[in-house]
Amino acid sequence: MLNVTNINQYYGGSHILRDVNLQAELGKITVVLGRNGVGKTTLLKSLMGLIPIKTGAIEFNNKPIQNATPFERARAGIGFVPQGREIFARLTVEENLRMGLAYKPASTPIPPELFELFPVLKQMLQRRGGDLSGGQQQQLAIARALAAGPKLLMLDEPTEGIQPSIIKDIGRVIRMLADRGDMAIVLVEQYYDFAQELADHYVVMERGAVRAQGLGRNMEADGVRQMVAI
Amino acid sequence: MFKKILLSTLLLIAGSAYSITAEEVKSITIGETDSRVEALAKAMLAADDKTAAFLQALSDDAVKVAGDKILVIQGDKVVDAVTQAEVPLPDDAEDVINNNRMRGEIDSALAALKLFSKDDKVRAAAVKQLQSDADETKLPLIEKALATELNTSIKDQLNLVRAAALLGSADKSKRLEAAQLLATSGQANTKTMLLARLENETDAEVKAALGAALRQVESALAWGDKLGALFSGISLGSILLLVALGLAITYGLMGVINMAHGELMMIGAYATYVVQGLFHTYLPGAFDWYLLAAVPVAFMASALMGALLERSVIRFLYGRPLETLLATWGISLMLMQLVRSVFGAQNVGVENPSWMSGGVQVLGNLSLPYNRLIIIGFAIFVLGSVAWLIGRTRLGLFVRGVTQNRPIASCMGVNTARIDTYAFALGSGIAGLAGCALSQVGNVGPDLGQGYIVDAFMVVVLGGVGQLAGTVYAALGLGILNKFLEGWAGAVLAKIAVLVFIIIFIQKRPQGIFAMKGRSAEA
Amino acid sequence: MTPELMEQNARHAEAYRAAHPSISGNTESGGREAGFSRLAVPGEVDVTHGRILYLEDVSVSFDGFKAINKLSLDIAPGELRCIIGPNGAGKTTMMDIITGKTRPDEGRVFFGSTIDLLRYKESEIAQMGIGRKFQKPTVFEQLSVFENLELALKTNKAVGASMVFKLDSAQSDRLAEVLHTIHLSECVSRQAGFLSHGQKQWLEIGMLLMQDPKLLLLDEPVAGMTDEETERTAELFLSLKGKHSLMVVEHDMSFINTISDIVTVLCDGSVLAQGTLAQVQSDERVIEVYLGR
Amino acid sequence: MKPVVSLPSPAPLLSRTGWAAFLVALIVVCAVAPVLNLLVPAGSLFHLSDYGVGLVGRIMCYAICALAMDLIWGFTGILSLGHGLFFALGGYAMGMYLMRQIGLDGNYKSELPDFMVFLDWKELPWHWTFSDSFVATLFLIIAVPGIVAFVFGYFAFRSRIKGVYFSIITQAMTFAAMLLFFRNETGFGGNNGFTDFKRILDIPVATPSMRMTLFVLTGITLLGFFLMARWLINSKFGRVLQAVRDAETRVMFSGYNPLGYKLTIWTISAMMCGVAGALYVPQVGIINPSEMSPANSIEIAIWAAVGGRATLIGPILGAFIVSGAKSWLTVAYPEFWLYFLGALFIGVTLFLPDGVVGLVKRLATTAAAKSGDKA
Amino acid sequence: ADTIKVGVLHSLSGTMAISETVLKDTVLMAIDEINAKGGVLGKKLEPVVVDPASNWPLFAEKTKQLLGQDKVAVIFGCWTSVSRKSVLPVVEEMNGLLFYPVQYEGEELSKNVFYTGAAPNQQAIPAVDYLMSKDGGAAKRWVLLGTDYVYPRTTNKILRAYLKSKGVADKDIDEKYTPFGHSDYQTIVADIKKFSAGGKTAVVSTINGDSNVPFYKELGNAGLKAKDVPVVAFSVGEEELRGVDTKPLVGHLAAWNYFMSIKNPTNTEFIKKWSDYAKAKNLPGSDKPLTNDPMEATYIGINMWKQAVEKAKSTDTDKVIAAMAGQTFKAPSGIVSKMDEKNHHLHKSVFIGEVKADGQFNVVWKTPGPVKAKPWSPFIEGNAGKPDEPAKK
Ligand SMILES: Nc1ncnc2c1ncn2[C@@H]1O[C@H](COP(=O)(O)OP(=O)(O)OP(=O)(O)O)[C@@H](O)[C@H]1O
Ligand SMILES: Nc1ncnc2c1ncn2[C@@H]1O[C@H](COP(=O)(O)OP(=O)(O)OP(=O)(O)O)[C@@H](O)[C@H]1O
Ligand SMILES: NC(N)=O
Ligand SMILES: [Mg+2]
Ligand SMILES: [Mg+2]
Repeated sequence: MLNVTNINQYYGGSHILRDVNLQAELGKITVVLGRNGVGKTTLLKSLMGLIPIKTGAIEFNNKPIQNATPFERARAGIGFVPQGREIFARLTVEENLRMGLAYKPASTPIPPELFELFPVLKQMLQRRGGDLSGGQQQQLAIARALAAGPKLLMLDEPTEGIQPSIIKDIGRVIRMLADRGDMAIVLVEQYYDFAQELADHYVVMERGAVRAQGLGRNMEADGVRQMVAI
Repeated sequence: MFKKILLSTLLLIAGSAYSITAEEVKSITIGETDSRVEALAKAMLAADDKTAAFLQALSDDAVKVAGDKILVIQGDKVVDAVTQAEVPLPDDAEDVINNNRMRGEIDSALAALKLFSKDDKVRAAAVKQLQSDADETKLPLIEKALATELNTSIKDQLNLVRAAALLGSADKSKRLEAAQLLATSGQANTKTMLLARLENETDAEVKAALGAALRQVESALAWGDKLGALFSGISLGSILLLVALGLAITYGLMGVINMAHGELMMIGAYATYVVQGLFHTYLPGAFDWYLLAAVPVAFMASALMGALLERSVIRFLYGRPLETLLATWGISLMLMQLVRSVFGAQNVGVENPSWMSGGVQVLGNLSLPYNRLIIIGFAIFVLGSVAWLIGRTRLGLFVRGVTQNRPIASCMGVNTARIDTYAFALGSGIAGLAGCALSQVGNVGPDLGQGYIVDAFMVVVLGGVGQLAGTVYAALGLGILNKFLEGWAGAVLAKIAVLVFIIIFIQKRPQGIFAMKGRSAEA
Repeated sequence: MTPELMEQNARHAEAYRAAHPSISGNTESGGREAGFSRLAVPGEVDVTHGRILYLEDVSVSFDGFKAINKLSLDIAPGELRCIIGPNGAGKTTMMDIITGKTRPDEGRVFFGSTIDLLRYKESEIAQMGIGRKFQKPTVFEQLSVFENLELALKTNKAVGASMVFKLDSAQSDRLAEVLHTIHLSECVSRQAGFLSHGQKQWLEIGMLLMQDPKLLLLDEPVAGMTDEETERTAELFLSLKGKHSLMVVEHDMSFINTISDIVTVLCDGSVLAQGTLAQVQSDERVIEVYLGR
Repeated sequence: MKPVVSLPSPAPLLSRTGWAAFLVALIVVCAVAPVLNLLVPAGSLFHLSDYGVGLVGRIMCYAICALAMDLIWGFTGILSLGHGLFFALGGYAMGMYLMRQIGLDGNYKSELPDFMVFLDWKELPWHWTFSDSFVATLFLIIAVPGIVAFVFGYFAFRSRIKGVYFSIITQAMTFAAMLLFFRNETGFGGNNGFTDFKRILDIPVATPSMRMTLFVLTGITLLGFFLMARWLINSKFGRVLQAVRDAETRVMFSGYNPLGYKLTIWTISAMMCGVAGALYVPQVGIINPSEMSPANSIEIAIWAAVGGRATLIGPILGAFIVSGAKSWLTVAYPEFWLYFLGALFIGVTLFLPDGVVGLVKRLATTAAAKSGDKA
Repeated sequence: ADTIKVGVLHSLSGTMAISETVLKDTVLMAIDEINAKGGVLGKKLEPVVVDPASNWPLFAEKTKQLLGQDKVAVIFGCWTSVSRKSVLPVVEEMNGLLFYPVQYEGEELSKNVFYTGAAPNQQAIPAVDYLMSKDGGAAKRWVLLGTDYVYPRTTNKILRAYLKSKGVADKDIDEKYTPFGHSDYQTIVADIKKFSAGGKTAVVSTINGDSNVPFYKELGNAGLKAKDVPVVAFSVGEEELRGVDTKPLVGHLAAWNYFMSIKNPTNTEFIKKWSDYAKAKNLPGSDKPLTNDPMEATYIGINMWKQAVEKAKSTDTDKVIAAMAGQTFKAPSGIVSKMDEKNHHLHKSVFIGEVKADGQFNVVWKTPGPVKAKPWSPFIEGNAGKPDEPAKK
């Protein structure tokens, strides 16, 4: 589904991503771990096209997309939950969700499952996104990314600031989406237990490079916990 | 309107020979004003349709003098006023010059003659004309007209005229009657007449009656004044609204401190001028409707210019609002100079179509000019369209989304570049519409925009940036406040007071009338 | 308030506490009124009745939505209080109220027994010794890490003083120490805006440490940190406890588990439950609304 | 435990090259220019014409305004669209004194300024009370803009008026003042303002040496203000200002009251403009309300932006570049100069986001990187 | 040098460009004409055009530059009084020569300036006289309406004194001002209407610049007819009416010393020259070339200067000033215009014109002959006994 080869990324003079390789498959969850500042967010932003990569290739659905604009990538079926929520503060919850449907026909309804998943959004449909509490905003951001039914879902620390019961729900949802088999998922996560529980594959990053990767069930055995700790 | 009808009726009779003598024609046309007036009065004693036709020609500036010949222009023909023979126009033919006094005399003479027209409208206009210069000499005429008049509303008016004429009568009872009659007239000039009479009146009883009449008239006038002030406030508000609406999009929503907004209005106004010129040349018959064609053209002209600016300059500046101030300032300088190079530094003339000139008389002293009424309607129309576009359509949603968070909107699949261009073009197009409207009330010149840009920003900011409803309240509020203050403090102090008001108001509401509250405001 | 005065008061308070060991953080105060007859001493937080922060019947609503509903809560000096609760329970709003950002519709908020916080502005509240870390990290993006910390430093913050301010050696030692604590020693001159999310979190905590407040309000301090860093943060907080009072809002239960004494559960704008973590974790209502099954 | 962390040492007021450049500037202003103007004969290639002196003198006044604007906009993030008012107030304060110095040499040979005679005023209005004293005038030049700014700023900052809201009310402020000063009743000469000055301190203004004195004075003031601004910005005070610009809430929660900081820099900035205005008036020979027109204030912001915000030297350069270009172009291309100027503004924003100084810095770093590569 | 430099100091941008641009072109036209005839003293004239951009201090600076750097022999320039006041100290100090072509408020007399526009007694007073006459409508009440600056204020002050001397009471005079660029005249027009209900009223308008169009548009739409309430303007000429639909304004008046519609051979030639020039240079608006009073004043000015230079056989300022006294020139207005021997102002005929539907003016009244300017109006206190010539330096 997604095939990333040797991408390099810079901020001004500093080298942030170094020859990163990454794959994501339909029905599988790929978890990216790493300490603060190793470049996880940068990686996702590069995949989304928000920052153009210097070198390397990104293939999605067997097509190269490294030169596509973010909206072309979104239309190709990549959904993104950015770090720090980034909801549209002055749009209502409903409008935020409609933005998630931007490239669908205007008449497309907001999928009702979203409200089953995040009931609070239904209650607050007319409230401005910016007025929601942090956790509510995070839920909204996930719902927004799901609204259009992407083929690849990328989540940047989606559990940040969310209450435990909903984290569990989110975990269940991610699992369920993966198990349906029509979506590939890339999950950036710091919350180790959560990550381990979901990972089909894992990737550990360090200083902008991939330090280790493997199967999710081997995470503990491969010593991933220690890798992210040091 | 009525002039046209009048003209056609007059043209019918114009074919026949004039009964007024050559001498009369000459002495009415040439000479010192005093002697001309005298001659006119004399001719009126035996006036008929022919006299009327000649006077009408005089009044229409269609009479020329060549040597000792008096010529009348009738469409393409030139005829000798006396012999009615068609003659070529001599090179040395000069216009007859009527000064205001002469014009007044001719018009009231014409009015007197028209009192017996078959057309109700012509008669009504004639009566109205007589109102302003009724005196006892016209009394026989008025009585004669009264005797034959059947239309009740004209008759009422005639009675007022008669009363006005009687006001100067030597007969006390007539004066009393006149005073009572005049009390019901809400006309401003009635007040003049009553005042003038009051000054000369010696009889106590009449004086009292005059005083009472005056009070009644004055209170009727006071109403007109109040409503008039309110109307001008609303009208000014509607202009401010039009001027600010485009800015509410480019600045309020998109965050571009668009100093070239005024120049985009100017482009709309010049587009209107160009359309007017095209109609003049190619569609003179439909000239009156040029404005309808100008509206979409003005919109498109400014919208295209806006799109061009957005693509070439503005798009590099999103997220750097203060930089947009600098760049758009540069753009505004260039656009102004461009217009100077193309159209010249002077103002250009944009005419009101005939259906926009004049106004409806609501009260004696309150007439609402059509151009203002139409602009108010136009402002409401534009406002409605913008509100619908922004609040109810996907384009509006995308515009708001994109302007709040451009990268994330693009991650949602929105083609942000295109939306930006559309939005900026839309805001610019609305500026063009404002310019089109302004061309009907103000001047069209390279500086047009400069005069409104400060006001436009005040309105948007006072309303609360990004708040369409606030913009509406601010525009109307400022308009009415300004006009209310102007009424008793004069234009200069009123303007200062309004500015001070804005400063103080913002202290109370640091985010404008419709402040966004809560966290979302900070985000 | 001059720095001398502040220090003097701090010393005074410490001496007082040393001399009266009986006045510990666990004293049940019997309400703020216990200290009612005392005079307010400027710059000094009167904690003699055993409470450093005291909220009583506080309510606030936004456009009719009651975000905080008759909330009452108090914290003892030196206590580390954990606050948990569902998203939207009102935790952040409560902090907004304490720090003067939001005015409550009703209720009372006292710092110590004499300082009515509702009467002060944000900056005054901060100067009195309440520091806050925001849920979304907020640092001075265009200044360097060093300058961020320097600005936070506890000194006289009046205009005139800041014009002539010079870092003395004690202060620079303190700065270096904090830099070390927050793992940003290598980024001293880096512009704060270029830090990663987690680094900004740390920087903000560092600024709080520089401020040396009596009461720290921490809104989700470990969000976005790795487990290891979470542990380090926990250690840090535990070391602060006693000298400072802390109020920590978190959703990370293992983190709460490491640091907590008493946990307060907020829900729908008021206290749902309070007790040790074990106690609240077994509370059915807490499981229902917050922890999940 | 004493961790080893190398803390950046506090920046010096000026670097060595900085001091050197400063000295050169000082010498040029105080020695070279006077010599070239007064001592080199008019025909010589090196002669600095009176016109040149006047032009540079005037631009230096603008540069002070740009510097003042930079303090409030560049460093504190508060865009003022009303600085022209402070400039004009300083100018008017000076102008009143100059009007009084005309004495009996006016058209109407009266103690009163001509326009007052003309308006049938029998005595000086109250606000002219101290205008005959030079010392009082010096005080007023600073105090009037200062007080106006302080009062306005106090209320505005207290109400937490921010961003464009602030910008717009400053614009309203200067616009209202302009209309007020236009009125003859206000007592400042209406639209004509003050002109036809004769003397300062009883010395004729229209002499080469007086012109040079004013020039040197302006240059020294500019350099002095530059040092002052530099000092302010390098102090912690300056950093708080920048912090206010980045995250005002954080500043408050760090225990600073932004009101005091904003108000201080705002007032200082206004006073600087006042001084600039006072120096400007005797050099150009006129002060009238058009100085308060909103466009003039916008222009001040533009100088700062063109040169490079938050750099101190940038705005000074910006004032020179923009005004210099304007002066030259209005003669060289009287019909087209607005195209050039407009293009300059657009070009700077598009290609030099950090202004001219940003460009210089960028070039310098690339050059350094290149030479580094070689080494 | 084999050319004589002539400075042209008119705003080509900013608010005054609207009025001043044509004056620049008029000077250039006259220079072309003079050069075509062999120049002055055998030398060609070389125009130095600068743009002071409607910025008053810039006027002074540009003057310094023209006189100091470019060494021009004479400057033609300025429109607003404030620009002239700004330039004045510079021309005096540098002993330059300025020709100022616009009607103004007087109260000034400088050795270095020649005023070729009207002083108040050459425009305002005759206009008021006319309106008080029977032909003018025998006005009893007066609205003095102007833009809030010195020229209107002064003019109105003089007029008020004059009207009072004619027995008009204060309550019958209403003085009103609007700010520069004022664009909404609804209230003002309504007020005029109201005021005029108290007796035969005339309006004297000293509205300047951009405000005229909205004012006249409002007047037209509010139905205030010239024969009811005539408006006489001192700053509205052919060029200003270009931007207005004049049909509703027929009969309103303007007082000037020149109208384009004046019929005489000199004027016909002048108009033709201008049209040809405008067409040849493809000036904007050349499809409808218009001439107006300040253009005529400019034209007279430059020609008289040429004659004076030839008489003095030098461009030396003092010699030219001396030679200017008593110069005459056959003016397009139809008279032989004479520079006063002493007071640096032209003797001018005054014309009152009524607006015609085509934007031109019908001359309805004129003074029997040229009127000598009184820069120091006797209606202003303290002016009595002022010398009628510039003070010697
Ligand atoms: N705009 C920027 N300019 C320069 N450097 C940046 C910028 N944004 C991030 N960085 C740097 O790039 C590195 C990677 O940042 P990134 O945000 O990708 O980290 P991360 O792995 O997502 O960290 P976290 O877990 O804290 O979110 C960090 O060292 C950060 O300081
Ligand atoms: N300005 C506002 N307008 C409307 N509703 C608001 C506003 N501020 C807060 N709220 C609402 O008040 C409630 C409490 O918000 P708060 O941010 O305090 O929650 P929280 O406990 O901090 O949640 P989280 O754990 O998700 O951060 C939420 O439902 C939120 O939507
Ligand atoms: N002199 C004038 N019209 O300002
Ligand atoms: Mg990250
Ligand atoms: Mg929260």
